[in-house]
Amino acid sequence: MIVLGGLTKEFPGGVRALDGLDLEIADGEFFALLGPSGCGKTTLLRTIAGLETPTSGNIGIGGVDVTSVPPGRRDVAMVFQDYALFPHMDVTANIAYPLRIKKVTRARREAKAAETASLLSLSDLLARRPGQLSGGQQQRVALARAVACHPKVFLFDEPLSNLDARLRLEARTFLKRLQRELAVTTVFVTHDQGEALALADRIAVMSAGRFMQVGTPSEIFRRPANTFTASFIGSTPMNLLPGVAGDGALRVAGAVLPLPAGVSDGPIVYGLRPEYTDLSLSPRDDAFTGKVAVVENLGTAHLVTLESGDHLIQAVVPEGEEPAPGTAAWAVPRPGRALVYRDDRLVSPLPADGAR
Amino acid sequence: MIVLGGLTKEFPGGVRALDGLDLEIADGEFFALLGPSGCGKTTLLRTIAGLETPTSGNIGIGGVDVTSVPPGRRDVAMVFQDYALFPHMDVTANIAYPLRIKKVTRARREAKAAETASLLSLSDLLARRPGQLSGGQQQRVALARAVACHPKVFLFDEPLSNLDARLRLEARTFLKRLQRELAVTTVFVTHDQGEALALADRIAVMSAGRFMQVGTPSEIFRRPANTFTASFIGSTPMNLLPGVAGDGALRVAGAVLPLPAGVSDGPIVYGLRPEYTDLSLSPRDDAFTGKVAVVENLGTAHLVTLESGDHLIQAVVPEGEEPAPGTAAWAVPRPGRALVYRDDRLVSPLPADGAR
Amino acid sequence: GCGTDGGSGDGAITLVITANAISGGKNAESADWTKQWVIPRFEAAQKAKGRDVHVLFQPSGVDDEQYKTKIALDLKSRTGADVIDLDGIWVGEFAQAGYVKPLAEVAGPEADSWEGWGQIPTAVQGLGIFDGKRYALPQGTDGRVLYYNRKLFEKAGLPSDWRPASWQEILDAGAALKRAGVPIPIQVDAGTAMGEATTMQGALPLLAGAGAEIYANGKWTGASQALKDVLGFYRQIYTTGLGDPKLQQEAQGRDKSFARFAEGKIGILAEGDYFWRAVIEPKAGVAPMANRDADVGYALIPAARPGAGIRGQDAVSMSGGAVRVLNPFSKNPKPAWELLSFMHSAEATAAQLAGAARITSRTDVNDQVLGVDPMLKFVSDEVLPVTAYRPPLAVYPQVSVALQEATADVVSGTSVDEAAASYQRKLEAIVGASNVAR
Amino acid sequence: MNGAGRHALGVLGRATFLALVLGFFALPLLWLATAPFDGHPGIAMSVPDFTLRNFRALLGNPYALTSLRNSLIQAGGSAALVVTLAALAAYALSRVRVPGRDALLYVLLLLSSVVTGTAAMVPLFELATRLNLIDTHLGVVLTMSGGLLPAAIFIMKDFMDGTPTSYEESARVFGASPLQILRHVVIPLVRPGLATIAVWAVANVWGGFLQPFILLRDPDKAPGAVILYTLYTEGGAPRLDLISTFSLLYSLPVVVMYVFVSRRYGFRFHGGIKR
Amino acid sequence: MSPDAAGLGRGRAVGFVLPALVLIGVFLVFPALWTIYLGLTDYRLTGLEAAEPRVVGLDNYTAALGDERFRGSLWLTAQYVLGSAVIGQAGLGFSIAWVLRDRRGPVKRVTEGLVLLAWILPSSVVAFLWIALLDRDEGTLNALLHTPGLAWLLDHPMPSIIVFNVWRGTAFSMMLYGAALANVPPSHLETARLAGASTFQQLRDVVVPRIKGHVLTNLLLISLWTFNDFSAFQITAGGPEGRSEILPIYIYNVALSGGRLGFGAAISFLVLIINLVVAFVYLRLLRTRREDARREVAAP
Ligand SMILES: Nc1ncnc2c1ncn2[C@@H]1O[C@H](COP(=O)(O)OP(=O)(O)OP(=O)(O)O)[C@@H](O)[C@H]1O
Ligand SMILES: Nc1ncnc2c1ncn2[C@@H]1O[C@H](COP(=O)(O)OP(=O)(O)OP(=O)(O)O)[C@@H](O)[C@H]1O
Ligand SMILES: [Mg+2]
Ligand SMILES: [Mg+2]
Repeated sequence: MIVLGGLTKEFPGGVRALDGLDLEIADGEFFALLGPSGCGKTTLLRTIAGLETPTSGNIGIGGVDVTSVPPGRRDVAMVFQDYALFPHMDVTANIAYPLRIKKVTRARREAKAAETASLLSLSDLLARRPGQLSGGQQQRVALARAVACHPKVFLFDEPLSNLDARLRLEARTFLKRLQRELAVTTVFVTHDQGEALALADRIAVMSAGRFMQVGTPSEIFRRPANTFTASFIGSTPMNLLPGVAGDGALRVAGAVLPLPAGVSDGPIVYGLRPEYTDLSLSPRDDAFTGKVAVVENLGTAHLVTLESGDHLIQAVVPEGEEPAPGTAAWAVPRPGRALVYRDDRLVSPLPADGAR
Repeated sequence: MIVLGGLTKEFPGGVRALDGLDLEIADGEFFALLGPSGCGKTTLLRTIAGLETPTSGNIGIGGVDVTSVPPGRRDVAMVFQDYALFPHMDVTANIAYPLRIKKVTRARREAKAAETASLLSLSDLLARRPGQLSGGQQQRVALARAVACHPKVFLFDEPLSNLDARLRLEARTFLKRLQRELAVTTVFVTHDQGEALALADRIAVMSAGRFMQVGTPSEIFRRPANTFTASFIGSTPMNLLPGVAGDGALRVAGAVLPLPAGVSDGPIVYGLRPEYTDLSLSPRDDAFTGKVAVVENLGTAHLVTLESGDHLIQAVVPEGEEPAPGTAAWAVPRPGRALVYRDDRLVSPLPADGAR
Repeated sequence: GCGTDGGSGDGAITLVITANAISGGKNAESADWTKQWVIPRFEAAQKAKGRDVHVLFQPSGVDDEQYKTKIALDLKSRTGADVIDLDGIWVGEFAQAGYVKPLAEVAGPEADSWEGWGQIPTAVQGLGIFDGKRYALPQGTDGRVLYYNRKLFEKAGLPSDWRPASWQEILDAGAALKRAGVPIPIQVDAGTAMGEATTMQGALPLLAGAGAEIYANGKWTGASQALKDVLGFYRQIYTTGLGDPKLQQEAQGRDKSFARFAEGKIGILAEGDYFWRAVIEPKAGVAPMANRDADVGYALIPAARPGAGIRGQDAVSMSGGAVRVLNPFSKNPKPAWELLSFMHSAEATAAQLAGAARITSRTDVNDQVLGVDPMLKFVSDEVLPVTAYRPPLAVYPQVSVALQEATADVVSGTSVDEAAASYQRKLEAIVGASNVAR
Repeated sequence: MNGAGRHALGVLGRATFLALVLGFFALPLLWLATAPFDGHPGIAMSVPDFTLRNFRALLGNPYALTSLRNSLIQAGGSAALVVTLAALAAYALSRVRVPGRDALLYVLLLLSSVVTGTAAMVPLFELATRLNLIDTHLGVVLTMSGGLLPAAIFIMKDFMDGTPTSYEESARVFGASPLQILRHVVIPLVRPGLATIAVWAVANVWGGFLQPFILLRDPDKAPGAVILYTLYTEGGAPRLDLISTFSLLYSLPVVVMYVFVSRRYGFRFHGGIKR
Repeated sequence: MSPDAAGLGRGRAVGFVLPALVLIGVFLVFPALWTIYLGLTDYRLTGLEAAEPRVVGLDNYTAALGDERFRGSLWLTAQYVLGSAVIGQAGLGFSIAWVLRDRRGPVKRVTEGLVLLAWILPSSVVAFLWIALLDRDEGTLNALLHTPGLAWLLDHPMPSIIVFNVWRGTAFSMMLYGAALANVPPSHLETARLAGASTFQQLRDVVVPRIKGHVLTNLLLISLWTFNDFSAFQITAGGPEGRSEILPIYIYNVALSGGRLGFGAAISFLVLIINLVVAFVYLRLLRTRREDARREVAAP
C-alpha cells in the first residue's frame, strides 16, 4: 500500500539523508524503521508524510503516486516524537482538530473525539490541557488525535521515547493491540531494537540513509544480513570477533572452533549472541577463555563480560550461576548459533527455505 | 560514608518530595535510586549535593555533617541528566573547569584534563566543543569532568537516559567498569530498573518520597517486599492478580493453585513474573487459561499476553514456541517462583537466611 | 486639506478661522469670543445679505513654536484655515516663504480702503507690514515696564513712587532691597531657558536703552559697545547677588519668577502688561495678588543714562502683538476678507475684550476701555510712544537665541568681552559677516 | 565564614537590593497617586486632604474626556495594525528563508528610530497631505504604525523562531492551510508575544505627541498627549490640579490594559539574536 | 527540520510580508529618504529658504562637524547612551532579572509591575513626575534627603536625565534578561556551584556566555532607542545652557526652534550613520566570537 521507488533526499548542506530507497509496505502492516541516530529514519517518515520533498524518486500510497501531493491530502496521520499536542487546546479540541480542518460539525467532531478518547481510556481527561497530563497520557492523546481522523496510514516518530522505562513497556503492548484492532498500515520509527522486535510485523534496519536489511523480526534477529544489523539487534550487544577460516576450523580470539558448512577459507567475522554463549568455569576446548571483568544483573539472568586478550566477550548466564569478577571462565558458543560474516555479508548459516 | 537521617524536603507548594528518609551508603558502593517519575529521586540527589536545603533531617558525608555546608565545599561531583557541559568551552576547558575554580594552575589542570580524558578515551576530542560531540561522547566528557576533581562522592542523575538504546547498553557496561576502577562512592538515579539491576551494588526503590525497599539487586528482584516494587522491577511487568487463600489452595483468576507455605486464609495478591510463567497449548490443571491477545518478540524469546476474563496474564516463551494470536493457551506458574502479598507485604516465600 | 474645500452645499461656502486658543486654555476668551460672538454674528450678517456662509473655528492650545510649525506646514502645502492668527513677528518670514500675501493681493482693493486703518496707529500697523506692504491686521499690542513691589520698597526705604532714570538707579534700588533682606531684589529674564522672554523682557529693552536696535538699516547689531553695556548690566545683577542666576536656568523659571513676585520675594521685575493683566490679576490671574493695585508699582524702563536710549529717548520699551492674516490659498478670498475685517471692527474688538482691559489695535476702542485700568492707560499713553518692535525676519529667532546665550554666559560668570565675542561669532555664522554692524 | 552565614548574608543583600529597587521605582509615582486627590496640589508630595473636586473640574474641560477616547482609537488602531502586520511578516520571515532578511530588518530598525524625529516632520506632513490623511485618525494610525513596525517585527520574529515547528507540521499533515495554521496554532502559541507587542505599541502611541499634533486639526480628534500638553503649557503657570488629575486619568487606561493583558496572556520577551 | 513548517512557500511568504513592507515603505522609508535629501539643502520652514530651498551639498555636514555645539551634544549623547542604556538600564535590568530569576509570588510581581509601570506610562506624565520629584524648592527628593534648595536639574543635569532614563527604560532590559535567564539551564549553574564557583564566577563562566545573544540584542535596541530618545526634553529641554542638550534635543532646537530643517535633517542623517556604526560594532562583536569558535575547532 505504501510504495517507495528510488527515494532520495539530499539536504541543502549536501547531506544525503535518504539514498535511493525502494520498499513496499503491505496493507495493514506494522512496519518499523530502526537505526541509530542520524541514519535518516525521521527524514523518511517526513518524506512519506509529505513534509519533505524528495530530491528524486517517488512515493505511492494506496496505489496513487503522491510524490507531489501536499501533506494534508495524503490521508496520513503522524505522531511526532514530542507529540506536538497543541498546548492551548484541551484534549477534546486536540483530538478533534483534524476533524475541524475537515469541516465536520462541532457536535459530530466532539462525539467522535469522545468516542476515540474512550477507546484509549482518556474519557476522564477530556477537559484538561496537555500541560496537565503525564507523558503517557499525552502519548495516548496524540494517538487518539491520529486515530480520530481515520487515515490510511499512521506514521509514528519514536512515540515511546519520551516515556519512562516502565511506562514504555506498557505503552508498547497497548500500541500493538491498538494497531491490531484498527488494522491501519503503520510506519513506526525507533532506535530501540527491543521496541522494533516487539511491535513490528517487519523491520527495516537503516544506516546512513540506506536499508541494511528488511525482514520480519525473527529473520532479522536470527540471520542479520551484515555485521551492522548483527550488532544493532539484540537486547545485549552481539559479540563480533575477527577470525580466520582455514584448515577446517575457525580461529577466533584464541579459540579454535569447528568450521560451519559453506564457509571457505579466509578472514571472517565471527558473530555470537551473548544469549547463545554458555559460560563454563572449568577449562573447555572450542571455547573462548578470559577473565570476568563485569557482571551485570539482568533480572532472571546475568550478563558477564569476559576480557580475553584485546577482546571483550559477553555471555548471558542464568540466575545463580554468575561468576565473581576476576575469576577465569570459558565462553562456549551454543552449536549452530554462530554467525559468520565475510566482507560484511552473512555466509553462514545459509538461508533456510521459506524466509520471506 | 553517606548517611541520611530523617531527611525531609517539602517544597513551597506543599509537595513533600522527601519524607523522612534514613539511609547509609557504604564507602565505594555503587548505589542506585530507582523509582517512577516524580518520586523524589532527583530531589534526594540534589539534597545530597547541597543544591536543595532539607526541611528537616541531616546529611553526613565521610563522617562530617554537611547539612548546612554549601555545595561547593561538599567535595561531591554531579553529572546531570543533560550533562550540563558548557557549550562555549572546549572539552579540555570543560573537564578542567572544577580545577580552575579551585585555582589550580593552567598547566597543571590541562595536564590533569588530558590524563582524565585519556582514561575515558576522549583524547582525540579535546579541542572540540560539546555541540560537536555525539551523545555518548558528551556523556563521557561529563563523566570526565566529574572524575577530574577527585571527589569523595559521584552523583549521577539519569546520565544514560539521553543516549539511544544501543549506546545506553554500552555506556552502562563502561560506567560499571569505571566505577569499579575508581572505587568512588556513587549514587545513581534512574527510572530504568534494568539499569539499576545491572549497575548497582544496592538499590533503593522509591515512591512518593519514601523508600519502598532497599537491597541488593537480586534481593529486590527475587523478593520484592511489596507490590509496588514487584511491579516496578523486571524487564517485563510482573503479573499481579487478586486472589483468595483458603481451603488449602489459592484461587486466582479462575485457577486453583497450591497454597505456598506460611500463607493463612484470606484475600491475597498473587505475583508471578512472566519469565517464570510457562505456556502450554494443551489444557492443564493449576494454570491460568486464556486467549492469546498479543505476541511480542523479545529476540531470544517472545512475550505472550493472554486475555483471561478481565485479567491480562503475560508469559515469556522461548524462541520458536510462540502461539499465534487468538489461540487458547494455558499459563503455568513455575513452582516456587510465585510471590504472595497480603496488605501489600510479602508473605511468601519467607525470607531465606542470609538476606540482608 | 480641510477648511478651504469651499462650499458645503450649493452656493454655501465654508470659512475656517484658526488661532492658538482653545476653551479651557490660556487664550480661552479668544476662543470663546470666536465661537460665540464672531461666528454667529458674521453668519447672521451674511445671511441678511442673502449669502449662506458657514464659519468654523479650529482651536489649538500648544507652544507658539509648535503652532507656528503647524501653520507653516499647512500653508506650505497650500491648505489651512482662511483666517489665521499669527504672532506679528512671524509675518516677515511667512511673507518671504510665500505663505502669506499682501492683503490687497488676496482680497482686492477693498483691503486697502478698509475703514479700520484710520483707527490703528502707524506704529501698531507696522506689526502687519513687511517690505512696505500690508500683510495682516494687528489685533493689539503691548509694552514692557518695570514692576516693583511697593511693600518691599517701603521696607528698603525706597520711594513708593519709584521713577528710575538710569540703570544705575535700578542697581542702587536693588542694593537697597538686598540690604533689606529681599531674596531676589531684581529679576530681569536671562538665559536660554526663558527663551524669547529673555530677549523681549531683557536683552532688547536694555539694548534699546543703550541706544541700539538689534536690526537697523539692514544690519544686525554685533558686539558693539551697546551690547557690551547690556551684558555688563546683566553681569552686575547676577554676579553681585541682586538676581538669582539659578532661576534663569530652570525650565519653568519664568513661571516661578511670577510666583515669587506674587509671594513678595522679588523686588523689581521687568515684564510686559500681560503680567499685570493675566498673572497677578487679583481674580483670574495664575499668580493672583489680592492687593495688586496698591502693592504693585510700575515704571518706565530707563535708558542707560538719560537720553542714551534709541532716538535719544530717556526711556524705552519693546512691543509685540498678534495679527491675523488671510490664507492666500483660500478658495473664498473675498468672503474671508469680509470675515477678517468683521473680526477687526470696533464692535468685534470691543466684544473680544469682554469687559477686560487690554491694549487693542484700535484707538477708538482703546479710548473707550482703557480708562478703567490705569496701568494699561499708562502703557498706552507713556510706553507705546517710546516702544520699538522686533525685526520680522526669518533669521530673527536664531539671533534671539544668540542673544539669550550671551546673557546666559555672563550670568554664569563669563566675562562680558568673551560673551560678546562669542555672540559676534554666532551672529556672523547666522546672518553672514557682511550683515553685522559692530 | 560558614555556609549558613554566607547564605544569610546573600539573602540580606538581595532583600536590600530589592527594597532599593522598589523605592527607586515607586518614589516618582507617589505624586501621581496623591496629587489628583489633593484640594491644593503642589509639586511637593504630601498626604492629600482628600477630594474629588479636581475630577469634577477636569470634566468641565471640553476636551479632556474626548481626548482619551481619541487616544484609545489611535492607540488601539495602531496596535491592531502593528500586531497583525508584524505577526504576518515575522512569521513569514521566520519560516521562509529570504536572502538578506536580517540586513533588511536592521536597516529598517535604524530608519525607524530616525524618522520618528523632528526632522522627518516635513516629509511626513506632506505625505499625509497628499494622501488626504490630514486631520484623520487613520493618518495618525498609519504614520505611527510605520514607525513601530520594524521593531515589532524584530521582536516578534524572535518569538516565532522560538516556537517548535512540529505543531505546525502536525496541523499541516492534518490538512490545515497556512492561514488556518497561523490562526489555530501559531497565533495562540505566540500570544504572549503578541500581547507584549500590543502593549508596547499602545504605550508608544499613547504617549506620542508630535505626530498627532501636526497631523490633526480638529481638537475633537486630539489625543490625550496633545491635551495634556495644552493643560501644561497653556495654563500659563501649570494648573497642577488639572494636570495631576488628567495625568492619572490619562495613565489609567494603559495601566489597566497592561494588567489585563499580562494577566490574560502573559507579558514577556523571548530570545536574542540567534544565528 | 525544514524551517517552512506550515508549507508557506515563497509566494505566500511574500504575501505575508508585503502589507508590512508597504506600510513601512510609505511611512518610513520614503520620509527617511526625503529627510536625507532635505539634509542636502538649506531648507527652512519659513523665510526665503522655504520658498526656494537650495541644494547646498555637504555644507550642512561640514557646518555640523565644525559646530562646537554639535560636538558637545554628541559627547553628551555618548554619555547618555553609555550611562543610561548600556550601564544603567542593562545593568539594573540584568540585576533585577537575576535576583528575581527563581522567585515567585508577590515580591516578584510587585517589583516587575512597578518597573514596567515606569515604562508604559506616557512620557509626558512621567516627565512631570520627575520634575515634581527633582524640583529645587518643593521636590520630594530634597524633602527626603533633607537637602532643601538643591537644584538637581540645574547642577547635575546629565546625571539627572541619565537616572531618569534608567528609571524609564529598565523594564525592557529586565524582561529581556528575564527571558534570557530562563534559557540558562539550571544544571549549568549548579554544575558551577558544585565546583565551588562564586556568584561572580557563575555569571562569568555560565550565564554571560549563554546569553550573549540576548545581551547584544538588548544593547543594540536600547542603545538605538536611547540615542533617539526625546523624553529628556520634557525635563530639562536641553538646559541649563545646553548642558543636557543631547542630539535629539539639539535637532529639535535647531530644526524647530531655529527653523533650520535642512540642517536638522542633515544631523538626523549623521545620527543614522552613527547608529549604523553602533549596530555594526555590536553585530561585529557577535560575529567575532563565533569565528573564534570556528577557528578553534578547525585547529587540529
Ligand atoms: N533540515 C535539515 N537540513 C540539513 N540536514 C538535515 C536536516 N534534517 C536532517 N538532516 C540530516 O539528515 C540526516 C538524517 O536525519 P534524521 O533526522 O532523519 O535522522 P534520524 O534517523 O531521525 O535520527 P534521530 O534518531 O536522531 O532522530 C542527519 O545527518 C541530519 O543531520
Ligand atoms: N522546585 C520545586 N518546587 C516544587 N515542587 C517540586 C520542585 N522540584 C520538584 N518538585 C516536586 O517534587 C516531587 C519530586 O520531584 P523529583 O524531581 O525529585 O522527581 P524525580 O523522581 O526526579 O522524577 P523524574 O524521574 O521525573 O525526574 C515531584 O512531585 C515534583 O513535582
Ligand atoms: Mg528522528
Ligand atoms: Mg529527576
